Amino acid sequence: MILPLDLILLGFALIAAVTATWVKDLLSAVVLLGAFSFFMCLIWTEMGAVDVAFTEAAVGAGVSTTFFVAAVYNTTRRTKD
Amino acid sequence: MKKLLGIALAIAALLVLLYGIEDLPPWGVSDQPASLHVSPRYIEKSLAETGVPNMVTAVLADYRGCDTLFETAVIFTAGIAVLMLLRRAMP
Amino acid sequence: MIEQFPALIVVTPLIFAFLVTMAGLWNRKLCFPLVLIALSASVVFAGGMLAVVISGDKPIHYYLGGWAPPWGIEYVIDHLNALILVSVAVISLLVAVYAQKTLEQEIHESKLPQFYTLFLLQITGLFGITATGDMFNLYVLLEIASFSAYAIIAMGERGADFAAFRYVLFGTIGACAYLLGTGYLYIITGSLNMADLTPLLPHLFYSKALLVGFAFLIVGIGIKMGIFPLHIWLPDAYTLAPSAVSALLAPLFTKVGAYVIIRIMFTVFDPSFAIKLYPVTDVLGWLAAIGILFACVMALAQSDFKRMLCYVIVAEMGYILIGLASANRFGLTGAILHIVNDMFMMACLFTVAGAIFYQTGTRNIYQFRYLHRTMPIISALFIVGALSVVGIPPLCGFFSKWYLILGAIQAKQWGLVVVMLLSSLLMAILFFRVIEIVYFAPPTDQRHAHHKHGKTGIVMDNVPLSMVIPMVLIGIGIILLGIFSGVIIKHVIAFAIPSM
Amino acid sequence: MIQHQEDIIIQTVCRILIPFMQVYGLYVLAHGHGSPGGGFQGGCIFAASFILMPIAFDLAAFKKRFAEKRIILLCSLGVFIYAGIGWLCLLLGGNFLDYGELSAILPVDPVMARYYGIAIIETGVQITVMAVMVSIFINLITGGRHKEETQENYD
Amino acid sequence: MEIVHSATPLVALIASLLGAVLILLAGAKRPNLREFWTMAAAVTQFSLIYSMLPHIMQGKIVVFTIIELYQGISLQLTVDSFGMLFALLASFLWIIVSVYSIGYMRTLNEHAQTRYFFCFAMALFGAIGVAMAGNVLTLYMFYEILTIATFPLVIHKETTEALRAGRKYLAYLLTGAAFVLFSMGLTYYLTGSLDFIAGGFVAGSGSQDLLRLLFVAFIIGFGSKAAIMPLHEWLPSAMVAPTPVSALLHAVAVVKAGVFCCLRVILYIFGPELLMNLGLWILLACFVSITIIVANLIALTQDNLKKRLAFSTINNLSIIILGAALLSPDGIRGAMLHISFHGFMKITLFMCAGAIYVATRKENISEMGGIGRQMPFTMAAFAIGAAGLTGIPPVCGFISKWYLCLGTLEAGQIIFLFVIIASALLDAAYFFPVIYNAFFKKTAGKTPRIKEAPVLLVAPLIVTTAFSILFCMFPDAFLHFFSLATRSVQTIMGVL
Amino acid sequence: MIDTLSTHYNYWVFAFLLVVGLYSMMAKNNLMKKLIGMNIFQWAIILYFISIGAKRGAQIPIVAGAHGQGEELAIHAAEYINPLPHVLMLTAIVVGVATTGISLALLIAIYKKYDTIEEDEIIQRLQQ
Repeated sequence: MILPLDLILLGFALIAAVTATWVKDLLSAVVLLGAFSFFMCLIWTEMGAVDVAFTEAAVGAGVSTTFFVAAVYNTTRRTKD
Repeated sequence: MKKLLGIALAIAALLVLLYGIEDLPPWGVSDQPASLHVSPRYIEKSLAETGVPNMVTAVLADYRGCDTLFETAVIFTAGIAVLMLLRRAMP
Repeated sequence: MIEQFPALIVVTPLIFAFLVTMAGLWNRKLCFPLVLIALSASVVFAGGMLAVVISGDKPIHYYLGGWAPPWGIEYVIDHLNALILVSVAVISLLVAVYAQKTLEQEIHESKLPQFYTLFLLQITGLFGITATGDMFNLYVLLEIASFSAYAIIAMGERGADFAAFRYVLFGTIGACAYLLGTGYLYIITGSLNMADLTPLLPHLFYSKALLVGFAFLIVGIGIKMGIFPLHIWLPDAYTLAPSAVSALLAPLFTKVGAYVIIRIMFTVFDPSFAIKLYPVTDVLGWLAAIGILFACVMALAQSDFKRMLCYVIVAEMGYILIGLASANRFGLTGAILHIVNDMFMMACLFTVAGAIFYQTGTRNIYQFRYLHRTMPIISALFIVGALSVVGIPPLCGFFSKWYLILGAIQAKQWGLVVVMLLSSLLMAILFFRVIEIVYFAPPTDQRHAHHKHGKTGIVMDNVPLSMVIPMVLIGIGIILLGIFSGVIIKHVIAFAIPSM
Repeated sequence: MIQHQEDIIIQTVCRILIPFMQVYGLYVLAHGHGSPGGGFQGGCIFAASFILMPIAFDLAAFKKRFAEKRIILLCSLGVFIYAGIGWLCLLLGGNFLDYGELSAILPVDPVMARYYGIAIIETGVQITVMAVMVSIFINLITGGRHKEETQENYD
Repeated sequence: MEIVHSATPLVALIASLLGAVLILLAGAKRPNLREFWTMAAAVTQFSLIYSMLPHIMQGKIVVFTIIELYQGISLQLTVDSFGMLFALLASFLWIIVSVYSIGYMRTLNEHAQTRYFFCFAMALFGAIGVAMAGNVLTLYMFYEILTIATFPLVIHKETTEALRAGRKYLAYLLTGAAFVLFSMGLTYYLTGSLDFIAGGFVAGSGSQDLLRLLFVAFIIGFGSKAAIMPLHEWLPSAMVAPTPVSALLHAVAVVKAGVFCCLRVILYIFGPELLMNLGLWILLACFVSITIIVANLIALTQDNLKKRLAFSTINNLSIIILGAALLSPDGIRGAMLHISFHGFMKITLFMCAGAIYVATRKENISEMGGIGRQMPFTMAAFAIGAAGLTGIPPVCGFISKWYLCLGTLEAGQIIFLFVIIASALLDAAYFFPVIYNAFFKKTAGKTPRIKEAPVLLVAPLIVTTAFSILFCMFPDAFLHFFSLATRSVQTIMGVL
Repeated sequence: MIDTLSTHYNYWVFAFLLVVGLYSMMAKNNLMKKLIGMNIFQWAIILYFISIGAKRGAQIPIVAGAHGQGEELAIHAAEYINPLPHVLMLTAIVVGVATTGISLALLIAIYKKYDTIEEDEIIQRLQQ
């Protein structure tokens, strides 16, 4: 647990989360969500929760993002907000 | 309207959360209740009691095996649900 | 064997859910018998546990995996949840029998195995929520129940998928809020077991974190059970769902949520926390009061029968909260009794709605004119259910209302008393409006025709017996629950109430 | 998706990658006892390998191996293994999921019986997770419009 | 007081419930069987209740606990002398009204007769239950059953007007029931008991103001059924119902049950002593006095015979409550006697109105010129009944009014004596034109031809007329109303 | 409240993440955005739980090199990170993915039926 690393990762995660809800392109939003998941994964590794981080990498950042992409593929990329 | 409601709700939730933060144990200390009450047994005994060095696996699959069973059932539910929702009716 | 019942009652429907899936791949006709077997077994298990609990006067503890709490997960069956389990088991069995025919009409045949699987998983979740003694385990089971609910609700008519989507959003907020509340309890106590938390919490009653955690727990469960300001998802979801689904979910899911609130407020937390330390019960009481009036008025504005009933559910939830708000023996007796009674009443009304839809294809109450000519039994059952909700003795709805009023009087909450009385009048208006149409509003073209032939034979319902019989049983249940409410209170509820 | 597009690079990479991913998935499962990993993670990796198949080749090729019925069967089989072990423990006289009781049928002491019990249920979890993830993905990516080879004339 | 534990009250109750079920099963296809069940249930019920009379006359009470509900609450049937009085009245008149309704419904070839007879039996189930209820909860239960069972009878015609009347009926009665529910809860909270005790049981259990509130809530609750003045609106509207129903509503079941409940509240929950201390009786007495006078004045203006009778009913019910509110032994006795005697007389009048309607389809008094010569028996009975209500001997109304007057003197409240006398004069004022019209006014045109209603309609009203006269000569004959009332007064006041 | 910032900063981040998720679930009009908000919401809670388990200077909860050795090793609770929150969150993550799966399936079903995933347009089309 290193404070600067903590802060940087948490900050990145926060930024990723906010931008994911912000951007108008859904595919970008989904990818940003994947990035958010990935930062979370790093944070947890850094906190010592290796199992959770592993799961997060496989499930959250991997499968979940795939699902989202699949859904965007099947619906639309455009959004008003 | 919806935005205003969302903002109001979000601010309310934020205030409630921040109000509660004060009384949480500081991050990373090892003598917080969460680390003292139940978990020591998992850490100290799980290897002896289950033979599994990875405590998370031991707790996940054995001590709290019931959770995991239902969690698997949750996945199963999701699978069946998606199948039922999206699959068009077969003749 | 009987000591294994707490696990069996949860696991049997689960295992049968997988069996149904597998059997469905092979032969779809096998699914329904399997569901019946699983649910009958559950009724036996639940009844057995209730008998044991009543005769033994102490709760059954069951350690899953053989690990003692607080390390392992524990199922505790005491008077309170044994009663709820029995009601859930009985209602779900009856609704399952009832559901068979409506499903044939409303759901494509190829989806039936999956549907039955989710149906069983739903019931697994409800049993588990009721039986478990572990906060986190409750979350997981809540999610099973919710997931299956999302999916089977979405199988309904036009708009059901969107209603289900909103339900997913709200349900996830609810479940996550519950999880967060559990997290707050965990971080300051280090335990997840309900029985273990009980002695740990009173030292921390002044902790802000505990208060926040409690708030999240209540909000989370409140969303799932649809108490007043958090009920927004409920009317759409339950109205548009297939008849069988609303007949299962509407009586059971919300009431199980009410059970969880009672469990958390009065077993996990000391009653003094929510009553004396913080005015939680008062706040809930006023929410309930506003909610009841709001729901009654909204129900009056509906012409869709099922949507009207959905608002009635919101009002009934308000009654249960009033019981909690009065926070004395009477109030809690009323609340617990009302959980059981309301399961039967709502099951009755929603099955009636389904049966009417099955035969006539409409849910608009203004098209129910003179329905009793073509559906005499169903109409009679509707009368039973409706009068019970209005609170006419000796039907069961009256007795719970009576204890709730006693509780509110004892707590000197005159406002709540007035609201309860007023709402029962509103309910009367609500239901007599429909009764009038069903019984006394002949279709205009027939008005003179039947006057001439006073002895026209009655056409019996076209609803198949497999639907009518469970409905009749539920109706009889309403009457019996009313007459024997004293027995239930004396032998079960009296022990289920925490000492104040 | 999934139009049949011949892309030699992707196909080749996938052909090489898929077996390794599957081995890795099994490794994660088997090593879950001593290092991070277990049924969920292994299952997801396994699922990822299968998800690559329809992406790189086409759905029909994938369907040949994984008919929908088979996937459903695997879904329920995994949980069934899990719950079945629980039942087995129950039948052997212990509580539900009390793997220690497995020592009655396995030639080991109760502690090691728990060890193996965990291994078995993790396998079950892996099967379910793998099958469900694949099934969800297939349904999401096609919007439920994929064909079964047994019903070519339909649709 | 000696207690006899016996299941007879329950069996008597179940007789009508079972009757209702059998009526339903017989259905529209077998009208004879259906009406046989009606009669059988009525006769069985009456004989079972009558069989308990000896116990009551010996000063015992018959008790049967159906089921224990909670500490101090049970569903309990208790037959004491007052309850017996009402139960006898209701079950006896049910037999007569049954005969009458069979004639009425068949002659008019009404629709939905099965529902009619079913609800009739259910209403009697409720009414007898009210009579035999041993505590407030049981009373409330049967009270609600009575309300609900009467609703389909009120809107039997299914016309818009009938539906509106039915809504009004429910609105008033269910609101009243809500008040009762509230006061019942309060009573239980204050005393921990709900059992009726002669002379009251709530004394000293709460502050005076709380008890006043309780009393007012009770009276508003039951008063809605007893049609005390601001709450009477539903009753005239409910006249759209078929005449036997109106007879049942006004003479026996519904409004009498309301009055019966009011008396239960006054005498068996609060008790004369407490009410005297609270000073509420005078308020109640003033209220009902206003009702008496105003109802009579309104009755004068009504042209519809049934509506006129309805306002007469409102007046008489209030007289009964006035008698009880005076809290003097004779007043109470008069009130109790008036419950039963008014029942006999008013049912006669309603059956006359029904018979006229069946024979001539006339409902308005102004159209009834010369009808007395067409229907001599009917109108003679009407005249006797009207005379009785006015208080002219030798009809039984005289006896009850006599005791009521004695009661006012006993209580030292001369003003209420004038109220009663004034009401009698007004009674005469609105009944006399009817009789005059019927016998002495010429019909326009044709010579009158004797055309009585069918015998099934006329016979019952002659029987009740005969009883009305009999009870004046021998107030204690056959049904022993006089001794029952006397005994009730004894148990309540301890003196005579 | 502010003085807790140095010792509780990850809880602060958790609170903000949660609120971002909540806001986006409530206020966004696009259903996909709502789902993204839902994911953030869930992941914030997971962050909170993992933070509970963290211990400064402790090892990850795996006994190194202990395969099959059993009881000889003396293990002290303070040396290892609390594994329980990790277990809970493994479950929660999987539940989260399952939620995502179901809601995306619903989303696609909705898109197929109404040809849009904007909430107001769907409501409009439902009312037609």
